[in-house]
Amino acid sequence: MSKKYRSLWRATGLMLALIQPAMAAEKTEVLHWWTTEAQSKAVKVFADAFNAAGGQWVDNAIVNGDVAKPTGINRIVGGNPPTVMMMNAGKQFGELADAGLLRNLDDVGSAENWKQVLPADVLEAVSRDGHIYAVPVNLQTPNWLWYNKALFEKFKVQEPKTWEDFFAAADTFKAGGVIALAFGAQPWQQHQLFNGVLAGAGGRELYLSIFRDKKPEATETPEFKRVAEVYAKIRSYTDPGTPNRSFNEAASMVITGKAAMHIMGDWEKGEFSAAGWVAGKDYGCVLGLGEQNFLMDSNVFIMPKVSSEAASQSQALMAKIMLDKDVQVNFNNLKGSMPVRNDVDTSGLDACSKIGLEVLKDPSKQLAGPDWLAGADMLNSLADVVVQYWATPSQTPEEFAQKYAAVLEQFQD
Amino acid sequence: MKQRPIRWSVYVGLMPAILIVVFAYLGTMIWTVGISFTDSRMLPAARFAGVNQYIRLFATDRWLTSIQNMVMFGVLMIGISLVLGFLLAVAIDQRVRAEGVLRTVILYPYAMSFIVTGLVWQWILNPTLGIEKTVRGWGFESFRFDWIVGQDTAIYCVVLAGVWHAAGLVMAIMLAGLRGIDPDLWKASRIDGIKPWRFYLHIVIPVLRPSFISATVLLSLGVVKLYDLVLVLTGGGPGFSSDVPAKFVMDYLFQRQNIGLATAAATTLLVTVLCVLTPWLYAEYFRRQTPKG
Amino acid sequence: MSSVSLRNLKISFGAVNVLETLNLEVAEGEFIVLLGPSGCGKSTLLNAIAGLLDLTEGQVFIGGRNVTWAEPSERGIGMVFQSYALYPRLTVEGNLSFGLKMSGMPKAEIARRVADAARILQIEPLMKRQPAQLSGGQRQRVAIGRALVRNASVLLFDEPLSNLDAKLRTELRVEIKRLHKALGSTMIFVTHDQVEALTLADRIAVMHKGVIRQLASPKEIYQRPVDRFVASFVGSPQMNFLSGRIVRRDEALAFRLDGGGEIGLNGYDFTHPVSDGQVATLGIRPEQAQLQPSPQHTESLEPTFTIDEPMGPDTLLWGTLGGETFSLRTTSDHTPNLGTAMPIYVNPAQVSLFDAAGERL
Amino acid sequence: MTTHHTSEGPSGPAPRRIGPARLGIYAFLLISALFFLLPLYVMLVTSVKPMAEIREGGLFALPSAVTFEPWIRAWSSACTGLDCRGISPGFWISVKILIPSVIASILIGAITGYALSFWRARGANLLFAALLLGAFLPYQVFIYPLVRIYSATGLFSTIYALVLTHVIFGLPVMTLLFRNYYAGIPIDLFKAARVDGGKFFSIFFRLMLPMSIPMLVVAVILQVTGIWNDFIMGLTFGGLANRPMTVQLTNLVAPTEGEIAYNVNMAATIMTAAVPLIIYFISGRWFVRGIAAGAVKG
Repeated sequence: MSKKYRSLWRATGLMLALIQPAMAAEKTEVLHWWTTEAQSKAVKVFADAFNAAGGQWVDNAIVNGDVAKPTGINRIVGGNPPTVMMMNAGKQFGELADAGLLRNLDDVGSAENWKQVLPADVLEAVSRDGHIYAVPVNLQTPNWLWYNKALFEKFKVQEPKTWEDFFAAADTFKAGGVIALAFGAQPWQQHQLFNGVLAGAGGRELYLSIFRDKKPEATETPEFKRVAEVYAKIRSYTDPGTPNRSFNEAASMVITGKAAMHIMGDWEKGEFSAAGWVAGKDYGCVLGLGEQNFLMDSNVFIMPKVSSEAASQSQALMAKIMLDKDVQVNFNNLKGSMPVRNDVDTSGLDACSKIGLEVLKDPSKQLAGPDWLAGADMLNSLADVVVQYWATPSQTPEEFAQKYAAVLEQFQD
Repeated sequence: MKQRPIRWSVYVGLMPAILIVVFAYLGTMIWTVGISFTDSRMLPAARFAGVNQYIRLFATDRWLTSIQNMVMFGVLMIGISLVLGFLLAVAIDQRVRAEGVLRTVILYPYAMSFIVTGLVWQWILNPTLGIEKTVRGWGFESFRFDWIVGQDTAIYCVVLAGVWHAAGLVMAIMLAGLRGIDPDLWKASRIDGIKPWRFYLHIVIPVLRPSFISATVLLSLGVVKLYDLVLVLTGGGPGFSSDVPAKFVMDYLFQRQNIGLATAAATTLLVTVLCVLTPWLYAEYFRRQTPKG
Repeated sequence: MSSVSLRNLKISFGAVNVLETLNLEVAEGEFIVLLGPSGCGKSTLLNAIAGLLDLTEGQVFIGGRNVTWAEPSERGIGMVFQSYALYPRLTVEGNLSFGLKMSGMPKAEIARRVADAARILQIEPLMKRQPAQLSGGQRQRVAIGRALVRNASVLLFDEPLSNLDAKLRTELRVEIKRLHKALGSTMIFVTHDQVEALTLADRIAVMHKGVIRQLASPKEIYQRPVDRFVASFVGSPQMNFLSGRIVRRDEALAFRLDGGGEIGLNGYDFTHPVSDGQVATLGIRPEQAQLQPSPQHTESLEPTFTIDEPMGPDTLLWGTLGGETFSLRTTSDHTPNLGTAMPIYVNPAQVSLFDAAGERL
Repeated sequence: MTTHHTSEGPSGPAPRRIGPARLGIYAFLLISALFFLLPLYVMLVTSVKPMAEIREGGLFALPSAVTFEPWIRAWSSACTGLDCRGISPGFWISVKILIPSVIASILIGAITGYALSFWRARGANLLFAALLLGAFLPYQVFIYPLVRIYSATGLFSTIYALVLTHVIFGLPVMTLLFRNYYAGIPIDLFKAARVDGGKFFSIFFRLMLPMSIPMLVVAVILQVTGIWNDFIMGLTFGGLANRPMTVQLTNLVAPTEGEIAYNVNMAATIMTAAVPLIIYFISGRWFVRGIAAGAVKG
């Protein structure tokens, strides 16, 4: 009989070996997708401060947010969560909170007096049913126009403030054989650009009636038509190599002087810094062509529910550290974004951040980012329409408006 | 009377397969189909939503485009690969010099992953880097070969890369088939004075029917699963003009966090494949099956 | 030496019944041949005895032990296959010892048994060779050897000779007969070759469509087949069948051929009562008729022969009788006139008569 | 399906003197060969050019100054995000995934094929049908639930998850391969082994497996190339820690900052293709047989 068992073992032993789970370390694992040089230097600020305060930071950086996010979510749902995980503010983590998978941070919030020190919109964006579920760590806007100062001087072009200025400048560059606008036609970049146009050329009211109120009829307005036309017109100022180009590739076109301008979020500064560029000297920045709105976006960290008391305490500590005044300044300086606290020393910020901060002081220029107002599903469906519009020069603004409205129609609550 | 003993060891041997079928295939399949009838978004939820996801799915341009692309890719890639592969096999079968080298050269792409295939063709087809740039560098300034950035043409780039990858396999299968043809048939045809092209058309192709079927089955397996190639070659773009169903599902599952819609799409694929497959599998493996001693 | 007893055996594959309620008792040391055309169920029956097939119903006893659900290796049997089924990549020695090793037998005992079998089968010089290096006859010897080393009390043969050429087949046939005499073990031998069956068997079981049609000694099978199937299956060339009727003639029975002619049936051993005018078939084996009359060969018929086939010791004559094919085997040297009708003579006690359903009368 | 040759060599009509038809055939073959070779040429040539030369001349020009520096960088120092260890970690991860996956999937496939071929088990046909379907169905049906199962069991992003996944999705073809192979083995051999006292596992390991060497070679080729070339499983289940080489390659070539180093990228691409290419070149005809055997036809 022993023979029988031996052969049985031979067959099943392998299966058993496969099922052995890998050992997971009981430390404070932080899952995020900040992996470029600038970003990881910024993350290190958090890590150092956390370790100095007695925590043990275990870095789990995943290159691509599209991979990292589902990985983390699956682990949370599967009951094997990271201790702390990066997220976008807004609706995205709502479903996790609703499912009772996230830790309520009200206790840390009230102890640290977040109500006073954080902008109301930001607090709103990290809350769900009046409870705080995420730690916002910065403020940024995706609708900066960055430009190569040397080229602007060479062609004697003035800094544009409106879309009309922009097109005039773009014509000059085009005529001079320089690519006017560096662009990467990846869906997220296309959608981000479009939303910038929506807020800048369409105006605050149109923007809110679409993302906040989800009104299909907003697409029938002349403002929307203008947005559609501006967006379509931008196409003619880009080069044929746009498909699938990443944002850093586009940034490098500005740096090398192949292209004059690039519309992108604050994180573009990381690329410029890496190339040794200085804000205001090598490159210039214009916030929100048109109405100069600040489309508030924020990176946040969520704390999944954990069973051990020690881990729970680490989470509280992490929340506290991330919003520490000094940490905020140091972190955002490196990250290229703005501190989310309104009571920190801003003297160390660069020229562009100062512009942003100035704009932020005016509540009428503050505009919640799309992520804060609408769910990912709706935004992605809109992005599909926008992407198709960009890729189909034969599509008229009217046709586009109809498709856009049809998506909004689907998401009436 | 003694009971008929159960041969446990047989079931122990089959246990991995049984577990895999029950849990990894059937279980997951049922789960996927089930979730497609809910309004799950980021998380699977048990809120029944009827066929809403399917209604939305078939109202989604991107899904319809991806289905259309899959069909187009399938027909073109299989068609061209079969024709090219067959012609290559016939040409090689004419006692050409350096046959071994030619065979090797034609087949090696099949050993490459779709990732490698996609990357290298992406470089070659990139207008600012590859063929277009090179030809312009030769002085033909107006030369255009920018299919990969064209809304209507990007899918042909996927077909091109697909044919490059698969034609060699068809050639190998066909060549084996040609070499298996009774040499007496050739002699008979020459005595009968049949022209070679007629002989190929009327005798060889019908004889090679099984080879054509095998090649078609093998290639069509790749069509439904087409994902990697599109991902690296065009990223589904420009826009979503070269999207395919597998990529659609993956995007909605992971990036878009719309599990309900993604599972509805996966279920649609599943049902389509089953409809095509079940009759064939039945005919192929079970109808003619006789009991074994 | 064990007896083998099959009781109410039934085997079906799905809806198809391969064996129908079959009973067979094989005595200790007996040589039984299962004979029948392909598809008659004889191999299925052998596999069932070996335990290689699951029974649908019924029981199998070997040596008085109920082995219905025992593993093949626990039944005390050895088996020889048509395709030899030698394990490739093992030497002859390896093939012979494979099963013994698997059962964990001590090495010395294995060596002794292998040596014995090799000696009996005269394959000692081949022990280090691989199956691929052996001739067909040598392979089959090794296959038999593999059955022998098991010291099995029952040996099963599944058409062991049909892959061999005619000369080897005869040689090995004799060898198996000698083996049976020497070992005295019970042997069950499946074949479709009637010569093997007639020469080897103590008893033959003629099978057809999953049923044993006749179980008897070779002599009885040949001379008194129980039905037309057995009569036609055994014997080469086939028995001549002539259709006609039983008639009463001068207070005795006679057989009147439809195609003309009549013979008296005096001396025929009827198994059933018959009636006047009953439709029947007359069976005459080619060697049961002769060209000259004798004291027993009294009844005559008049076929017309058209072809002669000299076969060495005897000659086959082919022709027709009343429109039906008729053949005759003769040792006579003088060739009859071909193409004209001529008388032949039969012994009524030797012929067979079958009723309309094919059963022996 | 097989590549057996008649010993008489090419069976086509005998060549006539070099006529137009003959020239046409050679021209067709030559152009086709160029088409198939083009990508390999581009990769090889570009991978040994300095960047300056690529900027100038595009992809197709022959290098004027050959440099192996891109190869060295691609292997050991090219950056994926912050990680500047080249593609070599991906290579070793692929190897780590490959070896147990190939062994386990072939072994389990062979046992299953053997059981289905020789042993009449209840429900075997059903099992076989389910396996066949499994070979054809799109992975997208299975992937998400599997992600959840792996997450819940802590297997997610471990080597084990990938090995298990390759076993799961390799099983149908492996089973079919071995089932068909064993169907060609005389059933008498199996019967003889049973009379000789063989049990399920002892017959498999002591008789069938040693007899399966030709099929094992085919299966190894099929699985090594298939698993090495896998992308979607590695991407979905490998997580950060266990990205196979294909996934790492896509990350590596995704431009991070500044100019795209095409020479490094192409060197990395060649390295990723190297394992299946080497298998192809050394196994030759077996490779075709292996791939064709995967065609789910016996």
